[in-house]
Amino acid sequence: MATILYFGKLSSIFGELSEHTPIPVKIVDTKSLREWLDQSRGFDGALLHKSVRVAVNSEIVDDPFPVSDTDEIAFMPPVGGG
Amino acid sequence: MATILYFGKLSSIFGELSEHTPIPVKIVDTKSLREWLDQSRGFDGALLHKSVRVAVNSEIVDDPFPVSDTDEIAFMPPVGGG
Amino acid sequence: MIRITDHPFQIADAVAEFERQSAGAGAIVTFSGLVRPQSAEGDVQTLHLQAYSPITENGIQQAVDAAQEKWSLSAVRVIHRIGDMAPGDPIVFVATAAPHRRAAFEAADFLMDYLKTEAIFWKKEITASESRWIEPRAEDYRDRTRWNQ
Amino acid sequence: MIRITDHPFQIADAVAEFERQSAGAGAIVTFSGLVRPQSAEGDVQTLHLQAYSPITENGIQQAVDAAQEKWSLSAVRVIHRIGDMAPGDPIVFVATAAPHRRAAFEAADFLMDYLKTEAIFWKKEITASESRWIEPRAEDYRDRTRWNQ
Repeated sequence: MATILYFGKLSSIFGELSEHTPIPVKIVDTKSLREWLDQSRGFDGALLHKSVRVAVNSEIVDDPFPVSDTDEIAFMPPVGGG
Repeated sequence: MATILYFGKLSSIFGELSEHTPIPVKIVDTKSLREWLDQSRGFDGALLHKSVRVAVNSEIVDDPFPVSDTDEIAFMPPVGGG
Repeated sequence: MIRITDHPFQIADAVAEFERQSAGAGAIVTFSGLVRPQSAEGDVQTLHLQAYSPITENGIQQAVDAAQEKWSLSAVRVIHRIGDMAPGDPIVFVATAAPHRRAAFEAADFLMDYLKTEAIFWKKEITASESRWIEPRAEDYRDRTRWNQ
Repeated sequence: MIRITDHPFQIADAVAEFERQSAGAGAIVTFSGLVRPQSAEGDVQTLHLQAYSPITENGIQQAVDAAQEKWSLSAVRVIHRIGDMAPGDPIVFVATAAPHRRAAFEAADFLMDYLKTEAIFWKKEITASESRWIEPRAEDYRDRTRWNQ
């Protein structure tokens, strides 16, 4: 099971800050993970936006970055100033 | 009797922060007051230095400014930073 | 040195604690950011903040390290709230101690620019009429570029 | 708003009092200047300050007025010690509250430049070997000219 974290407006869309989910075998990197989660969780493109950064096990990475079923993967929209 | 105030290093030279003194009749302004006090109080020129400003009744003035025997006159060397 | 907390804190307590840590310094600057009662959208009821540990802490630590490299500082303190806050509640506290005042002022200013634009926090503002995630203002980015020379 | 006192004061108390006065502000900046334990001449035993009331207060009030004209400030506080102080004792406390942080930072910085160079205070530093009246440093004058444009 992987842990997926959704921050900021993504947490509002998903309705929770995180989920634990098995990752399908065909999902091998952050790019395919984004696409799968965006469709299956009803993000309606919000997860695919370029401004949403991704971190794997607390390290910010660039797409596509390998992921496995034991990773913590975080989706981070632009941070809030003000 | 006039009140004379000496600040900063002038208070160290004079040994006190202030004195009450009758002003001689011939002393009519801040310029002649400086000269008289400098000589009679052993300031040895310290009171004549251009950097020493003078205030009459809490207003900073330019020499020569009229003084009378009921005034408060303050001699103010450069203020201390740091 | 860096604390991210979902518990309310008092500015005066933070100052008293920092003063004890910075014995011997000639200058102490503190910045406190508080939840404003009004926003463009109306009266603020709640400000909600999220952080992502340890990425948030690591980023702030790097900014503190950069400040300590740039200026001669004897102590630095950053406290940042997460969770739900009400108008008037402290959100952020930054304190710097230095032998001379210019270093203390500039380092506090620099750290606040980092915290306002690059630090990893997500902010949601809740008014009577809506709930809105906040994005950085152009003004905050502009302030931040002052340190790039 | 301005207090010149020959009694010791606590920075944390001054901050707590200022926080109460500045309810509704988004940003609070405080500067605290403390007696440094060392000077160029050695270990400092005592710092002695003289002021000339009401000229000293009037000068500070003019600087506060200028700051309030230049920046949007919701509250300003200046506390300055006179008399004898020991190393570590607070000498000066300046606090500014504003809707936004840039105004609070700049106004506090501006007021400190005034207090360090133009404010009417005479300072005597007493070390084991000597007692010396201090004059402003070139650095302080340089900081002050930043505001003349």
